[in-house]
Amino acid sequence: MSTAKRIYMDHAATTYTHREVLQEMLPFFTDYYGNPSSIHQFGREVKKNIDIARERVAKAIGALPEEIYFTAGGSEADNWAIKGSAYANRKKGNHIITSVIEHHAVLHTCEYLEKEGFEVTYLPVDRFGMVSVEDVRNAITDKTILITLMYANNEIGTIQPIEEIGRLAKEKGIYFHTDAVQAVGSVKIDVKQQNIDMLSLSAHKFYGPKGIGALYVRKGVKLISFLHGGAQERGRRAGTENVPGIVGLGKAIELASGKLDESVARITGLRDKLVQGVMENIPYTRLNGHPEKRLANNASFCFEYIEGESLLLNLDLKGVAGSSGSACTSGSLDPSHVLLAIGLPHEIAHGSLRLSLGEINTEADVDYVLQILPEIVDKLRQMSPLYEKVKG
Amino acid sequence: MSTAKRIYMDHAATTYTHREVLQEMLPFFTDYYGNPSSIHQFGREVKKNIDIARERVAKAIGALPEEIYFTAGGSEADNWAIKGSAYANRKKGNHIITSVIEHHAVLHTCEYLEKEGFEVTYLPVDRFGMVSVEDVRNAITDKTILITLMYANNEIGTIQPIEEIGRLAKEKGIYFHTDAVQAVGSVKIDVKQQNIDMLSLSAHKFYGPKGIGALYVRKGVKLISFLHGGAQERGRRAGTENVPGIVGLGKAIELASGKLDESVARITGLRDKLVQGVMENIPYTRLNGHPEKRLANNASFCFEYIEGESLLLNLDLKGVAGSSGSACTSGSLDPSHVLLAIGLPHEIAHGSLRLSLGEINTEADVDYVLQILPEIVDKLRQMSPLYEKVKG
Amino acid sequence: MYSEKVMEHFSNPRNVGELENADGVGEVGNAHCGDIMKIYLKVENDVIVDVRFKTFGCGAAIATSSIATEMIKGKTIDEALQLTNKAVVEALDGLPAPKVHCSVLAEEAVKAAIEDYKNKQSKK
Amino acid sequence: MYSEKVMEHFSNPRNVGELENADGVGEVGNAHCGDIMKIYLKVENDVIVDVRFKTFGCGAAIATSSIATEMIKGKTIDEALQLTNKAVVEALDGLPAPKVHCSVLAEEAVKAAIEDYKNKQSKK
Ligand SMILES: Cc1ncc(COP(=O)(O)O)c(C=O)c1O
Ligand SMILES: Cc1ncc(COP(=O)(O)O)c(C=O)c1O
Repeated sequence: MSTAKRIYMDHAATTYTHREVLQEMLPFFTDYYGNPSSIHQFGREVKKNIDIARERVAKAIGALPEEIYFTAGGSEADNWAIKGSAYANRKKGNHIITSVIEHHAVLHTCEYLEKEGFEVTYLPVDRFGMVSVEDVRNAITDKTILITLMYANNEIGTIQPIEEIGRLAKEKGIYFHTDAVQAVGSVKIDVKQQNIDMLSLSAHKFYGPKGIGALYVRKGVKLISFLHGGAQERGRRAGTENVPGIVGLGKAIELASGKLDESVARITGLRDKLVQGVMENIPYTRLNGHPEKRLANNASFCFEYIEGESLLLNLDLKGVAGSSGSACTSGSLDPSHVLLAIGLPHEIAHGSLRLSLGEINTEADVDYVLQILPEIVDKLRQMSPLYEKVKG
Repeated sequence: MSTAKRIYMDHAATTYTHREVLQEMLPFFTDYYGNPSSIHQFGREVKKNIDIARERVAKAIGALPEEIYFTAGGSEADNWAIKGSAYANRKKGNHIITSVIEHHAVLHTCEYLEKEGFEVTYLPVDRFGMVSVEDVRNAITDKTILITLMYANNEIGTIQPIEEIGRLAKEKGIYFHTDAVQAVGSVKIDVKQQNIDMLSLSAHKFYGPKGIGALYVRKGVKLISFLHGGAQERGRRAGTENVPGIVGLGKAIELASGKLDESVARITGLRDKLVQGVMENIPYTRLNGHPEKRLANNASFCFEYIEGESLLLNLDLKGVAGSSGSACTSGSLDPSHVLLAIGLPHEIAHGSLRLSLGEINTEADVDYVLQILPEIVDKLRQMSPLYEKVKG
Repeated sequence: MYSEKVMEHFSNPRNVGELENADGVGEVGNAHCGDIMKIYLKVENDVIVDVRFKTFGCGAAIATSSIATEMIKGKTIDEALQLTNKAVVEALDGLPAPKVHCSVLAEEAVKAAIEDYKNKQSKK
Repeated sequence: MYSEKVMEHFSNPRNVGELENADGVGEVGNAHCGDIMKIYLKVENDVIVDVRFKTFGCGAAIATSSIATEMIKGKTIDEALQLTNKAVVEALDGLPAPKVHCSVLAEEAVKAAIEDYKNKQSKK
């Protein structure tokens, strides 16, 4: 039981910062440190680099640079998009449409708005985690001001029919926000073609630094500020710019889009091998999420009769880092709302494992996981009073 | 007119990140990159370091670690403290007391709350920028739920009578928030002794990185969340932690408090020399802010008959970086609200210059500024149609 | 997160398994909540001479089961009934707050097994 | 922020100063707003043979004053009246949006000085 081996398969939780990205950030800590709002040379030389980063982000998603606003991450972008557009359009209506499988940054924000007098429809999903465009259409009322649906789910990887929803929203004249925190860097996005009005992203999901993200806001979208204060970000998001973070985000998104096809192909190959190996070698196992319309890096399973945290800890003892939507990892009593939403009973949802692959993972890593995982699952099942009954 | 010389005297706008601080941050980009919420080894080893940073921040201001919440900077801390406590205590009352010289992160937040049905009293200041404790007392009504007053002003450096206001707030049972973004690292703070309920700080003002700050919230203070989402920061501030930023903030605040007395003494010496030299050698000049109760690093002047931006640009051409509350640097038409609030007429407020000193500044820097500044001011005055009349 | 003691019991749980013809069996918790503990006792002359457990649950659930079985093995029924969740937590050098309920479950599982033993005895 | 051309005129402003016995003087703007431009003209045979300015204001205000005086020097009064703020901005290779008003001020200052000249002429 050596812990010398360290295999990271939790890239959907966060990634390391790519060395090339860090390299580009470093001078902005110690050498180019002026405040970009300052008019002196120290400020001007920094401002230029923020503009470059903004262009890189814009280019990666098909937006204009002036439509990109930097935030402290995906959560702030989600909070801003939803609260900002809800309050800005209160006179038009008070109804918001979202889904039951959104990230908490969206769900808890919507729940907060409910307390403030907004009405929210939480659309269900099918057993693959897919929202139906017809459901969206039927949920629209003349009070609807915002549709917010995630691009791809963080737990089960399912990718939503964004373009169809965008078209529908445009046809109905309703704003469409998408939480693309898991999608950017893994999926080709074009906000104009897909009729996306607002889009959230976060650098630490694609080898950029933690604590920096962006909100794309289509020109013309009515949105009030969320962070009030100084005139940064053209008066729409206050706070001295996180310059190294912004530079890092710019570099990371450029790198990620540059090698998107290539890296998706490679990771999909690894992921398919992993999924196939698990499904073939471990009985009573389900693959969560859509079989095809899913993020390349996402492998999400439920192993019946065992609980996710003890599975994770055993994997960790063997040097493998994954994650689980098990209640025990979150400190709550209910397992992940996403797993319940796709129709899994509680006892099965408790036994989930997400392995999310990344740049550093190799075939050997997958082989190693395929070697140790069946043993661990079996060990835990042997210990499980639920499993007795099955064998018996 | 060589630009080879570069003298930075804009430390109140932002500082570089200290090399020691950056050194401590670096491993968290590339080696220790796990998500601190993850239960595997990659996550656990990171979480530990967040705890250490939290303790360092707590120690520096006399708080408990569990009273420190990390934010994306001073602006978010201000927004959170003010909106969060206003909404949490709506049932008790809707009245907030602040001052006219607050930072925009406080002022614009208060103005936003006014639109949402809150009432705000903006207390005046005297010609030194000082709030009167009696004015605070008189402004209190039975609807007052929050007093928010800055610790030290960013433009003119005046330090407010925080302890007296804290005592008053405690006596009246009203929450007291202070924006200490300019004070932390320059002034000894003890939130318990000073009866501060909430305090905002931002790392990039004391040689930490940009884009990270903290809000101290005394145990028991009722405050709703501002950033909704994941359960980070004990469920009160969502978003994957900016780990390198947090580690950097912790190191920076520890360094700053460790050498506070020594560095205040040195900087005060330099500042006094600068102020004296300017006042003696340049006629028609005023020192803004309180003569004694001011930040050690702050030297703020108004030069009559000239405009601040052209002064800044001329200094910049000679390699000196400062800042100005002139309207032209902000892109608005009115000069700084702070300079107007201390009673300066518009035409004089336009001619302001703030030089804020830091670690790297030397006597030679001050000598250089004292050599070039009189010439620049004179050159601009010779060009000024207002100055004609004085000479004539 | 977990103490070394917890991890030690989690990695090498003692007394895992079932006992055929157990004198007492107790099962508490439910799959819905993600924790089930089942304890098997072999009792001779009022002394617990053997004990086994099966647990479906998180790391803390497994570790508390393991240590609880150790703590009652060789004890009399009356002594075993004195086992508190607090003692279990202490024996593990502490548990994170959200996991304390696992120690409660362990105490309850022991008590349920003893109750079952007593019931069976009285029916004899 | 500013183009090289703006900075060049800002650092080395042309035609700074006053003209004694000027044929026309125009002053626009006010100290309250932070911009005052004052232009002095010397006119011979309807041609602007000399021009000076004094300006209280930001970098853009100084640069627009400087280039505007250059643009009208040697021109006839009628030609000088054609000067637009747009032409001033173009001659400076652009100005940041919040600074465009400075070019308007420069246009107005030139026009005010010419008006003053015309007034004085008509009174002769
Ligand atoms: C007094 C004061 N409050 C708040 C802020 C805002 O802090 P930040 O820019 O880190 O958001 C600043 C600095 O910009 C400040 O000087
Ligand atoms: C789908 C989704 N939305 C939002 C977030 C929040 O992003 P951040 O943690 O950068 O605030 C995450 C990741 O944590 C995510 O996966």
